[in-house]
Amino acid sequence: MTERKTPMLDELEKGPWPSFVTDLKRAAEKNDSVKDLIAQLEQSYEEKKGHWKHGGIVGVRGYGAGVIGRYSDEPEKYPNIAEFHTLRINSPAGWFYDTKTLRNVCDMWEEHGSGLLNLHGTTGDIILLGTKTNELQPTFDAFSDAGFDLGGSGSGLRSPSACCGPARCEWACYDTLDVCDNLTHEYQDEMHRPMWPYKFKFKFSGCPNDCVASIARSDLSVIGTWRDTLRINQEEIKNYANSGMDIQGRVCEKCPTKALTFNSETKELFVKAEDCTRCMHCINVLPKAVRPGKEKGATLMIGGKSTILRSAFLSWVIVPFMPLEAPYTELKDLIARIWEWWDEHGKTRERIGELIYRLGMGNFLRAVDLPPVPQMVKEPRANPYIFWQADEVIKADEATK
Amino acid sequence: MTERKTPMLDELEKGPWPSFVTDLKRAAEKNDSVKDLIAQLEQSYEEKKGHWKHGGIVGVRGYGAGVIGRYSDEPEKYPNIAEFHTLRINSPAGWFYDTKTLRNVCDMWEEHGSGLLNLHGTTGDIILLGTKTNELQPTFDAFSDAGFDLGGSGSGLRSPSACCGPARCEWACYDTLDVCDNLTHEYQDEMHRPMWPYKFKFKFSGCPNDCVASIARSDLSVIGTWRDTLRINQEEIKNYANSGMDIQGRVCEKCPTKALTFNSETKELFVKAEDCTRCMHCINVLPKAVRPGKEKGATLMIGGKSTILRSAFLSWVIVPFMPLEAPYTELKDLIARIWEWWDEHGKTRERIGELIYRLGMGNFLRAVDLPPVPQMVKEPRANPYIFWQADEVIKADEATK
Amino acid sequence: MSRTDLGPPDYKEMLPPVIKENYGQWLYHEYLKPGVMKHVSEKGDALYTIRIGSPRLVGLDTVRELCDLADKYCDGYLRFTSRHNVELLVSNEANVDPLLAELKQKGMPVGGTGNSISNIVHTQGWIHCHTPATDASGIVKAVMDDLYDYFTHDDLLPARLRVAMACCLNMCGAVHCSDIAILGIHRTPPRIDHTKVSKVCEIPTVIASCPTAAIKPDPKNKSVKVTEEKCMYCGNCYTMCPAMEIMDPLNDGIAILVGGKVSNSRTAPGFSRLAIPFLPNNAPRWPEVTEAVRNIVETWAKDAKKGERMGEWISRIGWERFFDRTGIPFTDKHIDDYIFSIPTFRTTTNFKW
Amino acid sequence: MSRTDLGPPDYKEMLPPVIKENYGQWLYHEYLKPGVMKHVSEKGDALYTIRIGSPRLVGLDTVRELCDLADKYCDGYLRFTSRHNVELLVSNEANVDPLLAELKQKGMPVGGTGNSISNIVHTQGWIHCHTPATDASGIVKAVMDDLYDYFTHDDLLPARLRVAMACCLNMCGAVHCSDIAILGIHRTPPRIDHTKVSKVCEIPTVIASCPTAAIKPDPKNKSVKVTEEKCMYCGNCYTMCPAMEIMDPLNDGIAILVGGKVSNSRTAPGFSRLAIPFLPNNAPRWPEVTEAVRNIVETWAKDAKKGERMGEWISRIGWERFFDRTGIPFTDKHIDDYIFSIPTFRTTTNFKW
Repeated sequence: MTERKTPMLDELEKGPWPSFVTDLKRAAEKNDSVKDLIAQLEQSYEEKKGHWKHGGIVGVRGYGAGVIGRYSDEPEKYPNIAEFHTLRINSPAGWFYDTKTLRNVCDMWEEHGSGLLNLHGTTGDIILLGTKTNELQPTFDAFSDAGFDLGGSGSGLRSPSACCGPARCEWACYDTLDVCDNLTHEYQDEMHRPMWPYKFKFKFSGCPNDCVASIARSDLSVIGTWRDTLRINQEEIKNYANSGMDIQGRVCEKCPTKALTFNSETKELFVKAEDCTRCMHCINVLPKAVRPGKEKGATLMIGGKSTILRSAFLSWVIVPFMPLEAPYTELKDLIARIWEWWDEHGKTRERIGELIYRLGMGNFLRAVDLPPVPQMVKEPRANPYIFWQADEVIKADEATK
Repeated sequence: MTERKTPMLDELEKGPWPSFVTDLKRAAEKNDSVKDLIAQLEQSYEEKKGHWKHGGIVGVRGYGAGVIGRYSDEPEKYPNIAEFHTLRINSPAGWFYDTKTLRNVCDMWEEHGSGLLNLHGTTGDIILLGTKTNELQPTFDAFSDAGFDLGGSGSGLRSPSACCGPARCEWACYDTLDVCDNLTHEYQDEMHRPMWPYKFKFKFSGCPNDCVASIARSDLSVIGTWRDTLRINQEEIKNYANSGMDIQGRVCEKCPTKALTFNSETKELFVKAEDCTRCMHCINVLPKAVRPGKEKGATLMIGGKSTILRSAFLSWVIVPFMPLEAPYTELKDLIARIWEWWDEHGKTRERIGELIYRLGMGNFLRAVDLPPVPQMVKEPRANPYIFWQADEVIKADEATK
Repeated sequence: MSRTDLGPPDYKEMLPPVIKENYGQWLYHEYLKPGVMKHVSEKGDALYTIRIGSPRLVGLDTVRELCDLADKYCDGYLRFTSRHNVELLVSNEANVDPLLAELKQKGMPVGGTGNSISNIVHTQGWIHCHTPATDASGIVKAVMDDLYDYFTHDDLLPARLRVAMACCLNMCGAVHCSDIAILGIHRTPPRIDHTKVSKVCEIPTVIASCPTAAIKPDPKNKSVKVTEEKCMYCGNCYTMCPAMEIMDPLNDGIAILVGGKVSNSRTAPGFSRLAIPFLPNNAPRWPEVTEAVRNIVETWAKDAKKGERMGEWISRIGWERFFDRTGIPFTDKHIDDYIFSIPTFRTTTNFKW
Repeated sequence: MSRTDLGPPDYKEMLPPVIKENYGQWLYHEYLKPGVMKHVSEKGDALYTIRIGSPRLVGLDTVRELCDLADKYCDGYLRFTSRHNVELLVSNEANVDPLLAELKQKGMPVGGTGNSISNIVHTQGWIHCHTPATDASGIVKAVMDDLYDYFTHDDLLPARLRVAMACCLNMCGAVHCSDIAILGIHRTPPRIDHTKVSKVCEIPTVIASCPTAAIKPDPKNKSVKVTEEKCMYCGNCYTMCPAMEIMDPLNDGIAILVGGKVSNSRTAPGFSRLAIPFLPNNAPRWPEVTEAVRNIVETWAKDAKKGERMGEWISRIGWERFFDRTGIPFTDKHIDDYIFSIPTFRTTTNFKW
């Protein structure tokens, strides 16, 4: 094969930010598929158009998910990427690695694929980017032997992900890594053999800062919180004040419910616990002095998703507080009820949030046996279009009995 | 007829608030239809059920509106209200009356009807409550001779109404009474011969306090505003301050955009004009000291309506500022374009706001030739589902020319 | 033959002289006492307004009595407000106190200005409407009797209080943007008279009238059928078709919505939102309704900051606190499930326990 | 035969000893300098984290280089973040400066903490997606080159800045809740290959896939037809049916949305909202996009108060001022016309000129 010029992509080797083009070129030195990939990408840059065909169904034995078929739409021109499939490898919770494991990933992927990968895909998987159909099973076998498994794809559970949680964060209100790992192992079948109306995502954030965007990007968002009061270390408050921090201006005045009072004489900070909505602002600004309370757990929220189809939804509250201790029975029981209702009523490509939108929160809550609480809404309905249930009204024939 | 007992209604003669039952009983002394009305109402109170049949079509010559047919569903029991129709009489703008006129109304209604009326109906008409079919034309003739006319009903323009405006309010930013009167006369045909998809309401408020609920209750809301700066009388500010008014707390801190500054030394109040959103709060609290600016006009808003069918809408901005001087040509031209589009595209019982909801503001603005401005929205769209117009994209066949 | 399309009488001819002379030249106003306003013009002229509550539904005796008062004290001028109040327009200051004295003697309530409840805007109810779920005038009378002191005083409430009442889900009147809305509601699907449908109704129109697509053709009966679990009892079909009776004495009742307003002052106008989904139709004095309204008003009066309207108070303390403090139970009924439900859901962990 | 349903590797086995020993016992953290965090446990142990930007799409050489660094300075431990950053986990304080020196020498950017731009979350684009309207990695590279100083410094911006990029209207990734979202968009209806539709697509599914009901059956062609004025180019039909090509090099391009966030800090999470409806697809460096992003960032940086994220700033000044100050034209495109449009309309007279 003659060396192909890539004047457009070359432009993307300039500038201080690490260049994916440089990585592509280095990978191409060892792998012909990457050479074709670069050439096809240069063509996309010239034509302003993608050159991947709509996927075909490929996979590995026993799985219905985890592999995304990908084929060049000019296979004669780019024979080495005629097949260039993706494997999704379920990453360890929190994306912590030791180098032995990571080097092993490299070695395996060097042997079986393009040597290109995403660390990580937006859902959190290790994305192995590009191999041939007949390499899929050997790749899986190697990764499986090394202790890895495929992630989710299609209309099933997608690979759950978690923030670093108690491993490195003082704000984690529950063990995000353990819940993520536990549930991922529990729901292997739901991940690997898609059988639902559409995809379903879990994301686990240890506190309302929500570093894994759980509220925006997961159907069931599990976000750490606490049931009692902020813990304030008055010594450290004094230190902040003495070091010049404007506690009144930067903390109290920005408190959304004005729950904080700073005594500038004594340099003490007070919280009116019943007004605090645990937004993390004071904690974020004064990490040495203010901490979450002690009675910890999570708020469960439902429905988060991106725009397709019926608009983007942010997840909304369905359980204001649930303590989360292994084996997470209460959580798993609720998940089972949610999935059962969705599976029964959801239309094709209807996310759980869209189904609730279509059938109403009342029906959802009755089906999954959750009590309605005002924390579920920003505000109650403005219309009087209430659906009354049969047992709430008097039937004419009963009345005449 | 034997005297009928009304123990339930009698209960409503108790208590300090003026009793409609007392008024009914006094009217019944002179009018047999009111006797039947009281008896039927007592029955409704006993049975918890209305006893009016669905209206039939009744009216006066040359009109398709202004009369609401009403028939008792027990005409044999209540023969004097077998027919008990309503006439809507268009009230003078601002509901100002001299007693000569009002006494004349009384005399005419005593002759032709039940003697019961609403002052006024929620839309603003004088509601003449109850007469027989054969009295409709004579009633109308009498009122017409006295200088009155019918109001609107059905799928046409409803009687416009206005706040008291410059007649008694220092905050009126345009002549609400004159615009209301002028447009009502201009659109007599649209009021009296309904021919639209559904009703259409105008309400004219002189300032953003919106005393006639224009934003909530009219399809086209015309709300006074000003284009320049608040006028502040510093002497009166001093008087307020000296009399103990907490200007900082009650005015500045409640200013929604923090556009006001009070100098507690000099007792002067300053406004940052570019931040003021003209919400009226400071004017409401300090009426002697703060006034609207001098460059006055109105904000036009569209779509306000109650809940039926597709939820209640509050009107939204379509023209941030329009000066309003007789003969109101710019306003009338715009109204003509709005009605034309609605008439062409609206479905049966689809209010203008619902039509815009269905077809989109872009289509509406193009049709009525209004420029899009950010004042029209609280926030821009969150979805990327933009409808591109044919002249905004390149057609494949053009590109290859 | 009478003239048509004459339009309304000329408002200019019915303005009192002090208004004609100062039209557009008013400078400021002040509240002298509850129900008494003084407007002062740039020329220094003054107009005194005495605001009186009225039942809206009046007989000729009452109107003539008002005319007598206007003739005696107001040179024959008066006006009405959009909230069914009567305003006596006094240009001679010396007439104010005698007028107030006569009103007091007659038992006519003066008030409704400033931080008070104004008159209740309302609809017809059983007296003259064909789809009511309850009466309007009766409930208004009962509630205004109960809240009478809040009309005649302007120092008992944190801010103004606007109450409205509509007798069915159509929500006629401004009830959807009131501090407190009292609303008649139906709760059961229409009962179809199949023998009448094809005679008195246009079936495609009836089907199209349903906002939730609950009505389907029933060709066997030459009628329509209703998917009951989709029906939310709006009665739009009944308006189109009298053969679909929506009134149901066993189940019709009252809902209470709170926290709306139309003024742009400080905060944007907003809708009233459901507080109590159902109260029974206990004519003639609806004690459950008057008690519920009083509870909400007094909880607000006790808890709100000066100047805070109902909705501003709720917005500051949060709906979770509103339900706590009023003791009103929160139910699935409160959670919106109509077209714009999603934007009402709590999409944040920021809430109160 | 290999084992199935093994699940992911045990995270516990890959935690560095300092984390194992202090798991759940961290007390506080601080930023030592841009990209360098120190976490201190209740026991007094400390962990130093060095955050490095990465292009996300990497080859094995880069991963092995990271492993080399982790072996040399971090006892062989590292992690990745949800925003494609690499974090080197240093338990020996003495290793921090030498590591930083080596990273500098290698040209690896250290930063992304505190008031800085973090790495751009992004999708595949032309490199591996079948429906992209643009490339993702290329635009991210161009933008991050342009905003490089905002990554490596934490004192140039009022607050943190989260940028995300998705290559089509599906908005994969968290772009819908970002301070700035860069979004590939299609702008023309699908081009239907009628000869293929019946062979490769299930027609009822295709029809059902359209959220605006723009697709109807075309029995004559055994295919479907698209009501073009109803189509908003989401490409959902193409996902269901490869015979409905949605990519259009003549018209595909970029939209910019701003002001979203996911954190609950201070204010509730919210969506990014349309700022610029269309910018051309000028590969390889998309100068219009980098300039537009820089303009928004710098207008915000200049105008916002300390601690104000993009959306908080816009919320304070109002969208009318946002368009003024950035000089971005407001168009009909900005006004929502999808399902939840009504709640985005300005239903108050409270706005700025």
